[in-house]
Amino acid sequence: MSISDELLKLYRQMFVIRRFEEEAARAYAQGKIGGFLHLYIGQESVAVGACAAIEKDDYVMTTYRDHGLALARGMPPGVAMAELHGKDAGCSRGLGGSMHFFDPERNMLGGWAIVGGHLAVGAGVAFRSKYLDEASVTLCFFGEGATNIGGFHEGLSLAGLWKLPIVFICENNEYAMGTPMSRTSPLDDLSVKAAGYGMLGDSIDGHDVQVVRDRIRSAVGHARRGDGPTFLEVKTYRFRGHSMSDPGKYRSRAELEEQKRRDPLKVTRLQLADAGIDESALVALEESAEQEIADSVSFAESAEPAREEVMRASVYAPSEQR
Amino acid sequence: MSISDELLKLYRQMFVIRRFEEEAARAYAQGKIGGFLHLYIGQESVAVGACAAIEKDDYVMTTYRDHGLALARGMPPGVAMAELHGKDAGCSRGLGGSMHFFDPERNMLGGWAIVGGHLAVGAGVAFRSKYLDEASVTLCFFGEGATNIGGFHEGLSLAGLWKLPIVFICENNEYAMGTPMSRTSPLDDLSVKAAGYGMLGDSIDGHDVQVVRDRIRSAVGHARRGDGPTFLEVKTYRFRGHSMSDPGKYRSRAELEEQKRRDPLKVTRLQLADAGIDESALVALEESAEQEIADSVSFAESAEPAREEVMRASVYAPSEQR
Amino acid sequence: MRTIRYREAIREALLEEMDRDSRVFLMGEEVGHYQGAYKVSEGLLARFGESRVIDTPIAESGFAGIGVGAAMTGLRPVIEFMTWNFSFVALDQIVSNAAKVYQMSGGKISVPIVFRGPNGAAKQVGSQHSHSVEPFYASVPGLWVCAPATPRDAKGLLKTAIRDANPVVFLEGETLYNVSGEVPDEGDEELIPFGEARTAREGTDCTVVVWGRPYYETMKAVEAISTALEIECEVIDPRTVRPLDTASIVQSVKKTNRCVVVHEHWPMGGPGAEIVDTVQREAFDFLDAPVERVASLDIPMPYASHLEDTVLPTESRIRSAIEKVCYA
Amino acid sequence: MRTIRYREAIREALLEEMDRDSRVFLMGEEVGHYQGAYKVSEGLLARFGESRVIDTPIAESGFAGIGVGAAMTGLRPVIEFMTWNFSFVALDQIVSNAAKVYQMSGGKISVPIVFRGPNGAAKQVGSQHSHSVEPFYASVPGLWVCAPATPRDAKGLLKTAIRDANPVVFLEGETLYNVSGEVPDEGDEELIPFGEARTAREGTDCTVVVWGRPYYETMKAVEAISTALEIECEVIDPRTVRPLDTASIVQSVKKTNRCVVVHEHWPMGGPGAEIVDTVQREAFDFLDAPVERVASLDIPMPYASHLEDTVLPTESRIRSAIEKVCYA
Ligand SMILES: Cc1ncc(C[n+]2csc(CCOP(=O)(O)OP(=O)(O)O)c2C)c(N)n1
Ligand SMILES: Cc1ncc(C[n+]2csc(CCOP(=O)(O)OP(=O)(O)O)c2C)c(N)n1
Ligand SMILES: [Mg+2]
Ligand SMILES: [Mg+2]
Repeated sequence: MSISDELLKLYRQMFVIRRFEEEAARAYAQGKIGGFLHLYIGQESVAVGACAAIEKDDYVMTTYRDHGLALARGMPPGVAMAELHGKDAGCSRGLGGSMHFFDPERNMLGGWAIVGGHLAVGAGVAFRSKYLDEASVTLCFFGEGATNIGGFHEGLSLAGLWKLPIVFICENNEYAMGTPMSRTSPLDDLSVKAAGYGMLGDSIDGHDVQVVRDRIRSAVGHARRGDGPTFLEVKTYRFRGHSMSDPGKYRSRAELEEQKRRDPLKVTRLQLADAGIDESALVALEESAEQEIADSVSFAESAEPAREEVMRASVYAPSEQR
Repeated sequence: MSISDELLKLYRQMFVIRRFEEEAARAYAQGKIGGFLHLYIGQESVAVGACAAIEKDDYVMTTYRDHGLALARGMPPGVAMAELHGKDAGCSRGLGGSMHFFDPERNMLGGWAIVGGHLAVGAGVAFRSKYLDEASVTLCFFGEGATNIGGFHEGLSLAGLWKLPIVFICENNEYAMGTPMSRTSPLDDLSVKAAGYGMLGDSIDGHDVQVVRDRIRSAVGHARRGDGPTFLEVKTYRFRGHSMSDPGKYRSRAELEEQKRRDPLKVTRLQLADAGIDESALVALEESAEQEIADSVSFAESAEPAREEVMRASVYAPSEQR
Repeated sequence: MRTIRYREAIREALLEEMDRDSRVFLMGEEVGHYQGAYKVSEGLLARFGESRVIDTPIAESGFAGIGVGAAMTGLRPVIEFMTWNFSFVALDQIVSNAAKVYQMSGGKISVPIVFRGPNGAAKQVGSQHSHSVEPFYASVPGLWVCAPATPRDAKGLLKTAIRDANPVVFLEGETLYNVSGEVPDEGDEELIPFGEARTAREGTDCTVVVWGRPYYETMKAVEAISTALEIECEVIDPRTVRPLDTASIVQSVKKTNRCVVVHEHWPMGGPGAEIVDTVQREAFDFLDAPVERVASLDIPMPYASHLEDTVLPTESRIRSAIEKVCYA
Repeated sequence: MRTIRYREAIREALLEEMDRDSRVFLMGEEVGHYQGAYKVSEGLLARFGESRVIDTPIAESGFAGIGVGAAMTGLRPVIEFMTWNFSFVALDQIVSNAAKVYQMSGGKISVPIVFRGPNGAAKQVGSQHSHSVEPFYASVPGLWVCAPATPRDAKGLLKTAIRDANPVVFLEGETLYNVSGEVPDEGDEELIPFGEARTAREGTDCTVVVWGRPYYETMKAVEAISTALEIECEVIDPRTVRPLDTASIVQSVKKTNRCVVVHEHWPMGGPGAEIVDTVQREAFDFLDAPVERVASLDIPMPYASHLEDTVLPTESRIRSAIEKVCYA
């Protein structure tokens, strides 16, 4: 694939996520989606860049802000949208909802809603790779708000000690709900924490999908070679509220506008134009993506609701022959 | 007080702790003490040096290995020994036992048996000092084995963020039960962790009580001035098993003998001799300490057993007039 | 009497107690600048300042522990969990530390602390965010557990909780925050004692015990059944599940000879089963039918709205249970 | 049949299952080089090596989480808590993660994991180290909870637990480890299914339900009462408290018309109260007396030996309860 072909592909993925999230927001406003809805708008470059850096056998997992990662990993938008609509065709059969996207076929292992709760789980997935002597690497995403909690510490401690093949990707979008990082950490650069776990640490700008991809690729290589985990702070920003119920009063419109100038979609679109891709090609790509999202909405709306039998059968897994 | 007078006092305290622990071990072997018994033998310089660095209004708290700190803080040996014997005259009225020494009159706040569980509690005590604008500082002790657990991380994170007046004293005695630190941490120097919490960190040799006292004094000054906490690794060694049930097979006799050459009591006794204190004075001091310990044993043995009414009345505290 | 929302009742209790006693402070995620994730602490930061209304990082075990240390040394912390689901990462602080210090210090150090926040399901927030935590905390001696259903009880119990010398687990409810109800007028201070049930409705045919959110489903069910079948239920809300006012419950059952217990926590154990145990033991000769329980189904909470409705204790399940014990 | 200790029964189950399935590994504090804090895993490191018998730092939530991740992706972890008291810092991993993944992934990802270690009081280890955790974990759908009293049950249930596709909370006991009992001969593999009670003693006068450590006090009490008063108790050990074999218990009560439930966990709620709830509901017309319970006193465990004995369920308290329901 040529460089601009690959970049086009990444751009399309980011565009699909952006439009998916916008349609999800609309459906939420119409009451077709319930519960919490945490949008990934503004952060698309992180999941897309990360997924471009890994292989099919590698694993990914993240927080409740999980639509972008699932889509970047290849989940069909219809399946994702159906989950938000509480439908049986959803990736978690309508039982999980927005915060719990799972897609084991694509090694997308959730969708976790307890801050810090999945970091050790991610380390466990990486532990398995090591146990079975497989080459797969795990990417574990979380927000900067998770860096003060015990789960973060224990996940990183064990991964660092045992040199597990995992990359901890801290998406620093500057806020944890309404709280800016200046009020939750004495640090400016979170990657300083890595040394305390005997692992590599780095802090990068996340607005350029190629920068993200390249830096994560090298961290993945490090892990795959058995050299241990990396703690990577990726500086990003969310354009919407924490969830749909958050009006975002804690930041100024000026701040938001300023940030939007670095919108990762804009950044990449400009790079594509600079690389000689012409506007009509971009528009065509965007239109096909629009169509895909529109189809996902109709699919979700017309799908069958989540089923009570499935719910009842999903408390305990059947055990294999003893 | 002259320098050697003070050192004599510290030596006597260390000697009292050593002999207390030896008598406790004997009583345990005789079945007069039950439960877990974690001895402080070998680490006396840490608690004694630390308590020499603080004031009456300052607070101390530690793990289940708490006899040394309680005695260094001034708890009468008889009260401590009575607790081990499950007597009503014990510091926790026979309800707490070896692992839960409390002495609020001397600002000795336990005695905690969940690894990492008291670090945030210590931060809370320091929080109170700040809240009330009091000058008191908290010393919070724990083992090197506690540095991987979530409670450590959260306690240090909040203390660092809010610049609470506390000194975290990590007594690195090389083992957590039977596990040497080389198998639980990729680090050699734990003080590296401090930077991740935006606090001062240091690592010192703990066998010389004066070194301990002086370093902690400066950390306490830092905290008292409002400049925030320090994470201090104090390198020490325990001469006995983790608890009475541990035969200590995980280390060689040679290692133990080597370590005993740096026995803090020996180190200080030599310093006293060098400072011109003559042997007879030291022997006299040791004899008086022996007597104190012997008295503590008789006191404990003849004291009244812990009382059922006290036990029943210690589930809920009576509430003040509403 | 005035009518206010549950949210405001909690806020008033906090405000009054913080006004009354400078040792009381509020600490938790988003309690200050954000005014509370559910706007419970609206205005408190402006009134009391950052030293007493304290936003924390996401570190429940850390700030719960800070509360314990502060309480041991004389302050009176109110620790907010954004929801009680997040208390699980801090459970050790509550169960092993807060509940134990008084005992393990031989009664020398008390821990006057309140842990509070919304309990139970909200609406479609999924299995990790929908726990009813009574079975976890009510089993622990050393803790008190309050679960008020009405604004008046919420206010009066929270004031009592803040003045109590022991750790209190205070269970509110996201869907309760918007409920309106009467509370005493300003200046009429009311402290509701722990361990005193409230008789929400008098009746002669069946005792229904309920607390927290399903109180409202229950009230609907008993009115419907009164109209339809002339069965008159006596509804008893214990308000605190530890201590539990077993005397009032037993007394009522001795009158009605029938009993249904309704709760949102899962069926296995908890205060729900405890009440049944007490009733069958202390009113054995008075029971005309086995005691029935209506609980959430024994299933992790699903996301889809219609399935969530199936799992929660519904008006129709409550009604069926009452009919069953009344052989109606 | 051979006679071995409970400790060895656990060890044999681990060894056989690790031999059988290379996906099974053991992880926890001091399980390897130290051979287990209570010597349960003696020899396993030598046999299986460091890749399968894994010593951890003190980080229960971390290694419980590692287990969850490994189980989600096909391994079969056995996670040892040095004691169940230390599971409280990992409770969120067990309750919010292990118990939820299968459900929240829509049944796509199962979590075949065993969490095991000693439960309950040991001897004079104080209030932070003496928890009986059944009320915490048995309330949670998505978990199984085993609490074997005998070596045979311990071995057979642990083997079943390791092969089960779901998270299992496996409660052993420090004071049980030295208990001896019969187990099948080598080569006679026995898997004991979950949810099937064992009738430890047949009798016609009173059903006594008990699991875990107080099983032994109970057996002493029922023998004594048989000799002294010719009251013949039927002792039912459910062995697993989730799932709970209510059918066997109810069937027995229908025969004896009386029931006493004995457990070490605190009185409020838990499987103890749940069993009473079931019995009064399903055997209502058969009961000649209220169901009685014998539990630990509602008090944090004190250190002093004579007080600890007062708090735990004693033979004499069990005997009194049986006499009470038999009006003897
Ligand atoms: C243990 C825990 N505490 C609190 C919450 C509530 N909560 C959900 S998201 C969130 C903020 C997280 O911020 P951050 O980690 O920066 O991630 P972001 O939402 O910015 O992606 C909080 C406090 C939770 N889910 N889990
Ligand atoms: C959370 C928790 N896990 C496990 C234990 C059991 N335990 C008690 S002490 C100990 C070792 C602690 O070692 P370290 O922190 O180095 O302190 P030391 O005993 O050497 O003073 C362990 C594993 C515990 N008390 N708490
Ligand atoms: Mg963030
Ligand atoms: Mg140590």
